Amino acid sequence: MIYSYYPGCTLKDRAKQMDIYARKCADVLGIALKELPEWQCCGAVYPAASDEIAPRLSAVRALMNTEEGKLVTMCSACHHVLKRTNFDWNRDENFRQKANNYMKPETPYDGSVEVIHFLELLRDEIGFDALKEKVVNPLTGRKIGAFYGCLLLRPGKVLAFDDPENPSIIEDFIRALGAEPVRYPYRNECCGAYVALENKACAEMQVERALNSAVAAGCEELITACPLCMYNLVENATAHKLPVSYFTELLAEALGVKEG
Amino acid sequence: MSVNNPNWKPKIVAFCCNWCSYAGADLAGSGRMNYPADVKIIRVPCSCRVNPLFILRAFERGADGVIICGCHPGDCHYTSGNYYARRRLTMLFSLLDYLGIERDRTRVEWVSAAEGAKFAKTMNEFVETIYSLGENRKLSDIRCKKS
Amino acid sequence: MENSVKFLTETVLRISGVDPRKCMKCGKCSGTCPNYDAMEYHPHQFVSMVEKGQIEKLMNSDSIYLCLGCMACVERCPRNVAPGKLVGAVAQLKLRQQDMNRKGGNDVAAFADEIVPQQLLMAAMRKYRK
Amino acid sequence: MQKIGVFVCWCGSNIAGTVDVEAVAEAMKTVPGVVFSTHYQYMCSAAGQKLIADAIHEHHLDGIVVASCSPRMHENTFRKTAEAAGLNPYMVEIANIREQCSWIHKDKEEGTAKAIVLAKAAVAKLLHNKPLTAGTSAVTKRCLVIGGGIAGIQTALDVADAGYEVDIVEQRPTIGGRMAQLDKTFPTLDCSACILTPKMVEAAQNEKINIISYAKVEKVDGFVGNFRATIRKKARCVDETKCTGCSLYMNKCPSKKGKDEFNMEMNNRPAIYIPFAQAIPNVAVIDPEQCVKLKTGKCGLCQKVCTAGAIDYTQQDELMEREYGAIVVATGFKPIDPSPLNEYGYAENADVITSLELERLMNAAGPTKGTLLRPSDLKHPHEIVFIQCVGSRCDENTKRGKPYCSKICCMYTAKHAMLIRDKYPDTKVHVFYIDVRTPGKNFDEFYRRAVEQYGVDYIKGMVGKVAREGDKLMVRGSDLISNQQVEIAADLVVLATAIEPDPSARSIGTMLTASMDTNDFFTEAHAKLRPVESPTAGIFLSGVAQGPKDVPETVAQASAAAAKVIGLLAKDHLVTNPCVAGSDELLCNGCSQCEKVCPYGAITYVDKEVRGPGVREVRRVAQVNPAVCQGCGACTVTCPSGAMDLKGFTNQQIMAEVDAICL
Repeated sequence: MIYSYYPGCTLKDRAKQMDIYARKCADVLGIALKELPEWQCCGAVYPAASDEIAPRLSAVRALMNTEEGKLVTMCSACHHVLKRTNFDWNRDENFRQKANNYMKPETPYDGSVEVIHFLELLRDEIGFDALKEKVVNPLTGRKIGAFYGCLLLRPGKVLAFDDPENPSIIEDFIRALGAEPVRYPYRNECCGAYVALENKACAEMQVERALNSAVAAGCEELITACPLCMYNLVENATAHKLPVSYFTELLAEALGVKEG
Repeated sequence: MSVNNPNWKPKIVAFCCNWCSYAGADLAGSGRMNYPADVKIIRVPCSCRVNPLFILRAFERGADGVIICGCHPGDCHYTSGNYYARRRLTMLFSLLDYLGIERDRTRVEWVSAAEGAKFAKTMNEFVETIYSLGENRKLSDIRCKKS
Repeated sequence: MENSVKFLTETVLRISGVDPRKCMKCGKCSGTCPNYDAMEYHPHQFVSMVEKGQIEKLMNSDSIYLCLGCMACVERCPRNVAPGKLVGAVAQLKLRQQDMNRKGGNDVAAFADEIVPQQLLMAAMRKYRK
Repeated sequence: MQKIGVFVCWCGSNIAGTVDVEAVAEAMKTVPGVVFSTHYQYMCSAAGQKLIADAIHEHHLDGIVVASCSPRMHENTFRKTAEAAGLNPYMVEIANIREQCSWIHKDKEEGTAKAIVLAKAAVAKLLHNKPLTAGTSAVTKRCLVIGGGIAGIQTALDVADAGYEVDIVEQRPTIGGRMAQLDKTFPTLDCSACILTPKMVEAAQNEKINIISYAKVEKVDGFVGNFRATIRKKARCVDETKCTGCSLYMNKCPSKKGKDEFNMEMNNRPAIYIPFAQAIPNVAVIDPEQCVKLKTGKCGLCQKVCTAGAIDYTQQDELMEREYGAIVVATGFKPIDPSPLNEYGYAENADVITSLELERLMNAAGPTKGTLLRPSDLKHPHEIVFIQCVGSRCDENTKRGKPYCSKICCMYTAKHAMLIRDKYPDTKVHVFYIDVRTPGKNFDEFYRRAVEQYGVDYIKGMVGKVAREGDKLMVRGSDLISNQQVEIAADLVVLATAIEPDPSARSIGTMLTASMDTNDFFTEAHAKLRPVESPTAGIFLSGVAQGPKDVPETVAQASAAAAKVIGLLAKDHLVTNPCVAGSDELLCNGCSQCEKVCPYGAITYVDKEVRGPGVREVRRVAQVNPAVCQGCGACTVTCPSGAMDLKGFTNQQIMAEVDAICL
């Protein structure tokens, strides 16, 4: 299977591992991730105002350049921005018109691309049962908490990724790799990264709550799909500290392709 | 969209079943939910009482749009009347389409007795659609037109 | 740029797509807001103050920069009001005023170090300046 | 040429405010056929009706058009007026110029023009009206009550009291419904069982009442006065006539994994059980999902200990057909499942419970024998948080719950809080609320007692997150009055979940062709004036099936429904609707299409000698049974030869209306 792939800015640098491991795993799973040519940053935040057209244009370009029908994202934020922009494109005539006027594309984007997160690909296209079969190095005995954060889940109706109040996709993923998923109440709350630069204390407070919740429930390590969560959970941890890794790293470990 | 007459007001006939949609229209009224006066309602016991001939007659006599409202599927007071209506009208609409009457000039909508707001919304939308389509000239018997 | 109460209120309502009249004043948004204590005005106050046209007060408060953008209030609001979208819209309106950047490009760039992820810098660029 | 009179009603300012009634009356004078036209302030008043009667006499009218409110309001009034004045009641047409004109338009000119068109359409139709005579049909003097909760029981008792037979069909093995699960009732704090069980016994002992438990209505045919219902009585594998309710089997049954539905599934029960001590009928039932004998063929212990020989593993479902004159829907409610609103953590914390679960935890017959212990570790909770409006009052687009107020939650939460503070004074009780709604006799006083006398801490605001931390539940919410976000370390969290109609209601509504609203509550014939009747004749509404209610309201409505049933059953004959189909034998080609579409089987074909101009031969022609026809008109449209028509809504009449509207 060939999928178009949108790595996003951070996966080329600070979150390199997430990208590297994803590619290795894709090889094992028989998936071709075809990186979009000349992609640009997705914009990092979905604009707060519906009349902001320009901040969504690079996302539209990514969608327009997708040839495979499905565009795979790895980073929570890219997933969020691309999916919401795609949603807008198919529902907001005004946005579509203005974007087209601005970009003047030869053939305007027809709205047909489906944006999926790599986790959705694992769940819906490969299936966690099939994934389990491919595990050569089961992570038996490890108690792992999923940190969903906010961007992956909300707004639930637009992203349609999982139940925003009671998600299970990452837990099912952890279980497929042979480890024990640990559910804890703050797994779907915000890590506070967006204010980390402006107000470190606020970010620290969110991280403290999340880690406290995870530790109390018995998590020994956390995984995430978001470079912001990763940064924040590690850099702004105060009282509690837990090892945090990207979900692709865990996957690579279980599939036996982490090293080399 | 040739609206020659600037004072043109559309003529819209709404067939409403007695049990759901007519009651829904009453509810829209008691809730003071506005919709244009161009809509005139004819009460029928059930949407299945709407003979395709009534609709043809309406267009012949100069109607610009015809809407048929009935109980939601499964909720028909007479158990199955709305299913008959749905089947018959689907056939009729494709015939009308063939005759050159735009598909949007006819509509079927399910409105329950509790859905006053839906009734008003439906009528507002429908009238707007008819305005955008303009005056209907197909089928209409010119002898019937007031000059 | 025009600054009348009417203009500001209408703009916020338009660009946020929020209808504050749907609010039933239950306080769910403020009960769920993870950054409540840091904010001068809380999510439910954004809703009622926008409805009353007190946009300038909100624009001049640091609360608009303290919203985490996590959408917990948007997801959990029982009335589909989406208070978080109002916070974002007021912040956006502030940026559109002349010389109202929270931080300049160089200020944001100064945050760059070996660890801060690019997307956070990018987000800051978007959130703090025009 | 007919002589038609037109009567335009002002309805005070309701019509006259946006319709120039005088102009309408004036315009109607020029319409062919109209010989008299006038307007009056309140046409439905005694004086207005007299005005109509006088005009009928004076102008020898043979038909009248009343331009007024909806025919759903006053068509009958004016038909009676006409009849009293010697006119056939079906020579009356109503032009709806209130609900469908004056109330929806603001512009007077536009309203007036439309009113004239509507009145003209009514005249056009009336010109084709024919006098109709209503027939009669017999009434089966028996009533079916669907649902055996307090609503169904009360209706049955009242109907039986008037001397009519009543069947109660209850889907569970016992009657009693939700009220049987309650511990105490507000605002008097009566013990719920103490006031309910005597009613249950009374129903069981009343010889006019037949309780058909563990059963469901599968099919209903017919019409008011003449319904025929098929009832499936599920196999309980216990002979009701033999079982003594001894419960000897209880300890013998090896299967212990059945969930105790009566205790909200908080504990297990054996495969053979009686739901609760006061169950009626006091007869055991075997759960086929859990019974070892039924699943594997090996066991039979209960049969061995049963001295009455009541156990019969081979029992089959039984289908019974019964005839009824009236049907009462008393299907009740259930609390919604709050799991999707998982910020409250119901799905993953045993100590987050619903209010109905709390009722069972506080009840002496409940899983903890009435001692308030929290489910996870059976410890006494010392700090309890109640959360109101869970899944109520939600915008429909959020998909987070119901758009309506569930009405009973404010009061039962005050009750719970008060009872807990009374019994366990060392327990702190907090209530997060949006509004406290107490419109009922002694309700607000009751709530104030909870606050002032029992010190219940009411916090205005909602909860955003419930998170387990160790053995505490951290409840974070807003306190809007003190403008703070608060966090409470609770031992138990109780959710006042919204109530919704019992899941069986939807299929019953479809079966009865009784209309329902978008929330699956049954719709009443008129929201103010006919609140216990369905628009479908012969169907009556009792209890929460119609909308959220507390016990006293339910009982009041149940008795009201009974009064309506009695009024119906007291009649020997009902006047039938004369607006039925009829076939023109000369035109009928004998194709049988109409017979196939008739939902009532009202059309039969007979070989008959047909006589007409130049015709005299035996033909196969359609015949409509006017007592069975309900007048939907499906046959009229399906008839290829145009032989079938519907009285009161003939092709000619409707065409005339179309013409009048379009021209």
